[in-house]
Amino acid sequence: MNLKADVTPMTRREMAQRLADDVPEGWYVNLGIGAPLQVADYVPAEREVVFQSENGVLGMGPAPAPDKINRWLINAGKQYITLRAGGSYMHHADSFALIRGGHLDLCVLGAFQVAENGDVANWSTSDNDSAPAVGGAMDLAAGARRIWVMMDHTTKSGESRLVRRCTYPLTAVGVVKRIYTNLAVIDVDDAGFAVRQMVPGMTLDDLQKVTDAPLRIM
Amino acid sequence: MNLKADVTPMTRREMAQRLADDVPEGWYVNLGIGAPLQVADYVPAEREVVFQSENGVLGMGPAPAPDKINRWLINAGKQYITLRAGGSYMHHADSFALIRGGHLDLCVLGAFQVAENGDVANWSTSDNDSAPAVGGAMDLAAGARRIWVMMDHTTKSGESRLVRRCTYPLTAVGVVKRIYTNLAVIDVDDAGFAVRQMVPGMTLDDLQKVTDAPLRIM
Amino acid sequence: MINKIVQTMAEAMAGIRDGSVVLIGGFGSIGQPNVLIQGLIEQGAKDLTVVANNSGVGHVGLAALLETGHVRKIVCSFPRTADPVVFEKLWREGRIELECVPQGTMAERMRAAGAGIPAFYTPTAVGTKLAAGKEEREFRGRKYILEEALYGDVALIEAWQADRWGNLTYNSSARNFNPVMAAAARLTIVQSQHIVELGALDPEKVATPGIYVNRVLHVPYGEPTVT
Amino acid sequence: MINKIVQTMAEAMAGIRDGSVVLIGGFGSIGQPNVLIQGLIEQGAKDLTVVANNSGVGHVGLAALLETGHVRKIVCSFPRTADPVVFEKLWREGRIELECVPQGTMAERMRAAGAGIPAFYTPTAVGTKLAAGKEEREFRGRKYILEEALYGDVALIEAWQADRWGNLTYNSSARNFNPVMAAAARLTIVQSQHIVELGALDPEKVATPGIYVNRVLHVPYGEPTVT
Repeated sequence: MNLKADVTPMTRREMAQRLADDVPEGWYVNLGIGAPLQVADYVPAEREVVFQSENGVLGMGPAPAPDKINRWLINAGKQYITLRAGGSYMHHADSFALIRGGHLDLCVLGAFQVAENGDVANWSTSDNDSAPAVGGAMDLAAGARRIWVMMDHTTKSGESRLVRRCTYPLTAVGVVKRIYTNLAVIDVDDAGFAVRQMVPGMTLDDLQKVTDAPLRIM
Repeated sequence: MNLKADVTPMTRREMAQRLADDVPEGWYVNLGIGAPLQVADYVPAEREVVFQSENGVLGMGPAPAPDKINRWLINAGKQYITLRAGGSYMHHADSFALIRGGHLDLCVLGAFQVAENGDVANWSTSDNDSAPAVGGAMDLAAGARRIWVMMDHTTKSGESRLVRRCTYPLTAVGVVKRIYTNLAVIDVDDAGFAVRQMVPGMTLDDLQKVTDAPLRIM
Repeated sequence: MINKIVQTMAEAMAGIRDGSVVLIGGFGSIGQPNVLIQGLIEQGAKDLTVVANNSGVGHVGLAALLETGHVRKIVCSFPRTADPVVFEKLWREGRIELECVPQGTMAERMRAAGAGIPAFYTPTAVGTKLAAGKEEREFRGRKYILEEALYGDVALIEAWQADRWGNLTYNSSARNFNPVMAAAARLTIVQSQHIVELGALDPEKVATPGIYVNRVLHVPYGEPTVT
Repeated sequence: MINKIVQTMAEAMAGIRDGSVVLIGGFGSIGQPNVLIQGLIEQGAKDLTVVANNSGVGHVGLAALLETGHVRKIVCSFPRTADPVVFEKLWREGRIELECVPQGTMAERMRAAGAGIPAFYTPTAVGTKLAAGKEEREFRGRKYILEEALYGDVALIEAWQADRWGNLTYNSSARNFNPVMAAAARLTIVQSQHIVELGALDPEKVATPGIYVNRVLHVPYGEPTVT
């Protein structure tokens, strides 16, 4: 990805922080395994957002101090976590009933590709690669009220992750509402990709050069 | 119903006791509203049978002493009950998942009619009578591993309740395995009604005279 | 701060519209949110479809809602109770519509609504007149019928304890339909006997997590008097 | 007296047959009944189909069951874990069959099995390759696919507390698939950290009622060491 010298892409942590700014108090949120989990670090404690982990934890809190670990309490990324006051446990069928039933205000997913029609591919980069492993991604993508994707704008080799149509196996069809990349915040609506915000120094033309699908300003 | 002078039909309580004799320790049992509920009184405390009530009570105990009533604890017949040690509560969807899922060893139903093919009619005596009210009868009849019916052998006017085909609206199709009447204990198998036991003094001919469908001795 | 506790009945009932599908918890009178039902009568929404296991006892609670003419249709498993005078009268006069649903099917249809399942197959009612017009299908050699999810616009719930996030516990068999309905409705309104501090409820024991609850009104009414 | 507590692993594993569908609780290693899995290896049933969320970590527990050649097929949502060496090797060598199922669909298919629901419609996986060959149907303008119940012959469960009726509680997120699987199998075998007196468990807090449990073995193994 060749960018002008005065444009600095956001780091993962900056992306997480930028996304966290858009999460209002009172939302119920599932954060995908990996980078999206960092979003929780940027929601201040006084802004109450309830984080869910699909392995049956509602009201997930931050990582415990090393001497306070409950070894039976992990998140979907299999990291030790804490439970906030007001949190509760449920079994897997109840947890995914909650997810599938449209009760989460938001799920933040990582992704390989998002298409201008809202399709998302985030679980497999090939049809024949290795053992397919989907986890809870398809349930979350189909079930939450809003899907926001957090991902780099391009692959390491510079290919756009915002595409006209996904080439990787789909996770869900037409569900993504917004994308937070290291270069921009982009809504997905009936007309395709609409840019809400870009990193300082970036122009729409610059952004279009590293994006396969057409962009417009909101 | 005209019976020989030396034949005494069983009372409701005797029927309940007779049925209770056949319930082994360890069974999970739902007792239908009304007369079947009396079965619980004849299972001795040392023979542990777990009674379920479809309003979310597993491990129902006997009626409480008047000064020990928990006013939030009732059975499906809306009588105050107790919970035995080892009992637990669940919500209605879980309760009927338990029922529908084939986890009850036995459900004892009252009935208007049982047919020789195992059909049972126990919820309505006409198609146009008053507001239809089925409650949990259809779920229990379709869900429990065994359905036993406890009912008088004939109506008050002497019509047989054991019939070739039910004339009342059905509760479930082909589910009844055994019938405890005030005159006999009768199995329902692929060949129809098979008499296991009759009250003292009763012969198969006598019983056949008050029974529409053909009977045979086991 | 998330605070679902409301101070007035008017706040609790705000926005309920004519024609709503209202899920009402309880089995008989146990777990039935009678104070909220009274609030709904006063709020005035009309032409309601009510989903409840029974059709009301005497002239209070659900019976009062029917008697005051707010209900067009009731979906229930057992409209006959000990004293169903109001429903019976309306029904005989043709002033209320009844959909009689087997109790477990009713519970499962609402569980499906809350769980994002639009329809499922069930063995209950196969071969009976309550299966009339329903799709029948065989799986593993047994017959089942198709039932669709039953969604609520509003649920009225009675709880034992609630915190400001809307986490709930129930008392004994008063649990019944309440957790199922809380999850099946878009707007879930709770009357709770007790309000407790956030963190006071055992996380292993919460029967309805707050995600299914929108508003909680403190109603310490004491013991139910009829079953 | 009902007493589901067994004293030996041999009693716990009695009767498990070759070709069984074995549901194994846990999410990663948390809530995974590793001691029962070791017992199953020793019991020797072969040609098993295992249903579990993951495919085992390192060389213990589920990974050991795979490595010792007892498993023909695994149904799971996420065969890749931190250290899935055993599964990956078997998979590459074509020595194990994999059915990859979305996690929520897997949970709901087992919930359906326990609940007497032979099949249901779900929005998960619509339009993806995991929907290939599945019936698609529209309800209220949205597309869904049909999924069938997933029944177990045996379930291996890890619990925190158990009583002689088989009532269970779990510890925190170790609950996960365990209650769902306990209800979905014909023969449910539990390893429990603690055995308590009948009546010691709060009836509002029992997460798996004993009706879903056949045998309980006391296994006070302490803390799980890997996640």
